[in-house]
Amino acid sequence: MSLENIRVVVDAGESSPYQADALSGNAPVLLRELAEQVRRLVAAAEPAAIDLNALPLTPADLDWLKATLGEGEVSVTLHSDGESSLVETACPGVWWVTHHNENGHVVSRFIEVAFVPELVKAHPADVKRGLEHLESLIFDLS
Amino acid sequence: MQGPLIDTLARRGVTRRTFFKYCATLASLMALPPSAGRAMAEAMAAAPAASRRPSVIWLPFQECTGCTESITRSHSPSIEGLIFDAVSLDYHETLMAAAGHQAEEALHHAMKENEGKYLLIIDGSVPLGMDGAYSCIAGRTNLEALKEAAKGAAAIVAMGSCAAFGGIPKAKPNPTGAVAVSDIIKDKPIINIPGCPPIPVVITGVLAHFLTFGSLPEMDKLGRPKAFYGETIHDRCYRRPFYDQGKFAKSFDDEGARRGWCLFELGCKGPVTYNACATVKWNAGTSWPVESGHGCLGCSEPDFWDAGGFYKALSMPANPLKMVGTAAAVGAAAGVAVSFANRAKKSAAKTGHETTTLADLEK
Amino acid sequence: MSATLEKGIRVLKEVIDAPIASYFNSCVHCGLCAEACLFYTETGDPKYTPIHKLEPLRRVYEQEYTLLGRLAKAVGLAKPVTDAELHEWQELVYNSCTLCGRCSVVCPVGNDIVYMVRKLREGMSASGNAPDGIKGAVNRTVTIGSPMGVKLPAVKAQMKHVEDDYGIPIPLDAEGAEYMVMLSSMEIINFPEYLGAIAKIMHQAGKTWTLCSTAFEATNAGMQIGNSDLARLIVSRIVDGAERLKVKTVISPECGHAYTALRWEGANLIGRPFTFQVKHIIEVLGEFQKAGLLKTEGFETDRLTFHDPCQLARRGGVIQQQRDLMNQVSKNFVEMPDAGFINWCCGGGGGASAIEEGEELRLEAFKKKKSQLDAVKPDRLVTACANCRIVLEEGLEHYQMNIPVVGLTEMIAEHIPEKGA
Amino acid sequence: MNEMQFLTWVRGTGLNIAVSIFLLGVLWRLVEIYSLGRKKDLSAPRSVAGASGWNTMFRRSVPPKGMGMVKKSPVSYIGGYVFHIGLALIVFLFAPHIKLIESLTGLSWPGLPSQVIDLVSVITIGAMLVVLADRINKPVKRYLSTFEDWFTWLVTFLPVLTGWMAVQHLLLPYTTMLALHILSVELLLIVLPFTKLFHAFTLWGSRYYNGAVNGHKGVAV
Repeated sequence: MSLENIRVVVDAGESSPYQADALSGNAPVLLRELAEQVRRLVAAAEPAAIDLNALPLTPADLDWLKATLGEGEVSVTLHSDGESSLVETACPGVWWVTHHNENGHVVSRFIEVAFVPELVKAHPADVKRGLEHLESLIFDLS
Repeated sequence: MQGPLIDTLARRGVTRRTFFKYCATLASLMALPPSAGRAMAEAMAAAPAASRRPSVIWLPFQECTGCTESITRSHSPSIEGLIFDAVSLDYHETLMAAAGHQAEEALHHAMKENEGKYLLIIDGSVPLGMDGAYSCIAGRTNLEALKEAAKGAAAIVAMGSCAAFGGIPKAKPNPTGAVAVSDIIKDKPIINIPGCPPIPVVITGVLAHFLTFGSLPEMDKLGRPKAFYGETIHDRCYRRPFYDQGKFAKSFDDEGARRGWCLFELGCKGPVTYNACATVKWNAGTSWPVESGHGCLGCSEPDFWDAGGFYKALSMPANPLKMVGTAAAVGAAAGVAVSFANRAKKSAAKTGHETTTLADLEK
Repeated sequence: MSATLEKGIRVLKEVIDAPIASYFNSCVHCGLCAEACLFYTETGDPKYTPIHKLEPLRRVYEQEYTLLGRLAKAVGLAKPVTDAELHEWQELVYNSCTLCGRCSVVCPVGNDIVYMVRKLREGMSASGNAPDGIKGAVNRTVTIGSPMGVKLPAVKAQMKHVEDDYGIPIPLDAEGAEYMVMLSSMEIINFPEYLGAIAKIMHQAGKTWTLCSTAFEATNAGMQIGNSDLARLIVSRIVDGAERLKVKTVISPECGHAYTALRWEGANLIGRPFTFQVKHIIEVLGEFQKAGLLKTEGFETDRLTFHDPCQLARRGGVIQQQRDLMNQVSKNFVEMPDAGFINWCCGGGGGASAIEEGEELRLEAFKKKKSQLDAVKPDRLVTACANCRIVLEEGLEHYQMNIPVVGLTEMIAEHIPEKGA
Repeated sequence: MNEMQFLTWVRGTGLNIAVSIFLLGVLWRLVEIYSLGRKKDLSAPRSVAGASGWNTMFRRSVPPKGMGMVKKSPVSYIGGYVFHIGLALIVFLFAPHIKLIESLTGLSWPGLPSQVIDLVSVITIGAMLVVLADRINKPVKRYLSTFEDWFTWLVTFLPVLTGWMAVQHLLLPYTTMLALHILSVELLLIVLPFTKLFHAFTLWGSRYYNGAVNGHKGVAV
């Protein structure tokens, strides 16, 4: 018997006994919370976020929330130690943020309330470094 | 979000965004509000130049270096290790280049320079047997070293189950007389990060918290950070529904095991083990013991080695019931003895019977 | 003048057996037996809870026959049973217990409580704590021959009356007769129709029968007081008589406890099986009925109901026969609620009717029977126990209920066609 | 002693002591009780179908027919049934309990889903509280009650309560609650042979005797 004969992966169907299609009823409340955060964003330009992993939400809750918030115009993908996606919802200013690690596992999930998520913006220091790089490119041309 | 740490990271190819993302995830794992992620990122990034970074002294006692392995061999050493770039790791035998007197000198220098401010990390238990002779460094027992180092520490991190609870060295019959750090040091804040080894992100999380807020995170009764040790493996286990349905693997290669049923009957200690394995997992979220088909050993709990055997279900007797046979025999013998006494008493009563006459009805 | 506490305890030690031990260990104090006891249901006083009536017996059992109890007794932790306590318990063990056995039927753990009361009475009587009324009855039975002081001449006078009235000879001491008929003194004094009824029935059935000059009294006050020695003395007269006359069957009269004493306790009292059978008159009538030997004519048309004597039905296993007999001679027989196996006692069984000071309680308990009767409103009440009959009559009179009580045997006999018809 | 040591102690030494005392007590008491024997009944038996000790052992598990007993004491009957059946379900059909029984006896059978056991536990706890209230309220029960009655109620109640609380993560950490649960069961085991709880064993003998004595007369009790 070779090593390959030993099954190490359990049957996916059997091993997902969670009731993925069951709503906990916790999701709709979040919409009110979001509305409050968006109001503050408009009034005081104060960004906020909701940590979805910290809340008792089922996969079905997340699906419901995502579908309800819809998809907006902007979608940002960050390639940094695993992919991160920052997708604007149909409500501008509300972003659906998912962080994956290098192996593609979701490590954290947030709903961010911001004009542009902080993570998307380039940092002045980085921009400065970019400028240096640009200048070196020009220097190479001459 | 600027500072020497970011530059160091940048030189290693870790971008600012990666760091930010890491901190956000760390905060989420620690059940801190999302804003804490940014706070942690900024605090760490703003850490001053090497000479003025918070000093960390890591003392290894009776240990196996597994805890160091855990953190240094984690999936992205640059990230998990970055925490150590935010601090000045002034003494760590395994990692430091210095040796012998030079190392000792570094240790004493750091302790003197940063008195009252440094963070002391201990891995391994402290042997008290034979006056502590079981484990000595530079001719001094671990006990002496611990007491000396603890004196000037701002806080102590007991890393791994040995430092936190005595761990495997303390397992019966505990030949070295091993004890936990908290058994010796009573006057300093101590945080326990048990596990054999502990989950890397727990270590970095605690360090990040200390750096960011200058304090240790909220702890449970056993001095463990609540964020990671707040719930049992069992309660967060993806196999929990099988437990509730009464579906159990009966052996490691039966149909139940292949279907991923609950491992309770195979001795899983998940129900009494507080740790974050089921949510954080190991090896970059690849898997964890139960997902790999083996029950939880309960390694982050005190005395897990002596908790009745890894392959015995929690509801089973921890030890063979040795007295039972004797007790049954004694019980039966007692019963028989009483029955003889009873028979004697009854027949005496019968023998003493005087036939009642009418007169005998009156007093 | 020699009854002592020590004697009582010694007798209790003698009679405590595995069933009693098992029963006391099984009791969970659920109190359900109270609901089955008419002395509790009619008074609402929890002291009448059947299992509570056995408290002294329980303590003797624990202190004498359990290791822990013995230890407790040895170190002085156990409360010993005292004479004063037994005296206090007299009311519970005699006045308020008719040995009806309802409690034994309901106990969920299966305790035969009446079995234990019977045993406790051994100790009560041996310690001199039996009620005077029953003592008197025992005294008369032993010295005169019957609890009511009836002697053979009185019986002979009765026989003469019956012979005159019915023209049927009453055999006395007829050796080899199939049946030896017993009487209860109440029948001799209060219900003389019984003997005539027997004569008519036997005559029609063509059976040989006899009375016995040395054993005509069936009742056994020795059993009621709970003294096996005296009960044996009394029952031995019957055994001797039956064996002397070589009869096949002894017929216990319309009396509940006489049946129990003779049918179930007799052989155990004398320590060997009987050489003859014992049957209650109702059983015999039932057999005659089945065999076609009991021919009657006409029917009672008024509303009749039947009171089951406890010792005959629940404690004796004779339940269907009396109903078949009722239906043979009655058109309008109705059952009371809780009839048959679960019937409520008249309130005077087990010797209770002989206790003068228990009368008030007895009448209080009679309210149960009253409510049963009120539910069916009969014109007459039929029964098959002379003691029940007396107690019922007293109760009915007290509550001013105009319901005559009749014996089943005499009622049957009234429907037997006159000789030659 | 920390929580894990406490748990390991109750699973090991504690269990050893408790099961030993239980077995010792049961054997001793059974021999002590039944060795007293009884006299042979010399009267001629009347044989009637259904009238025997064996019949009564089972028949007495339901209320007597036609006596209206359930109506007279509904709490005793309904509460009693609910908590006895509940206890039986919990003890014999909860998977971890089956595992314990298997490890002690080698016998095993399928269990019920833990949610069902959870529901049964809540119902059992409720029934036991109602039964307790009945003991306090009902004059007869209160009159008969001694320290032992209250004590054995508590000793029976604690395992159910602590077991349920452990599963529900109430009040104390699971490890501690589980240890307390096992400890309470051990207390129950130790106390059982020496209190009225021993009826669990003797009621079979009592019913047998009652059924046999009356069955001899042809009366099915």
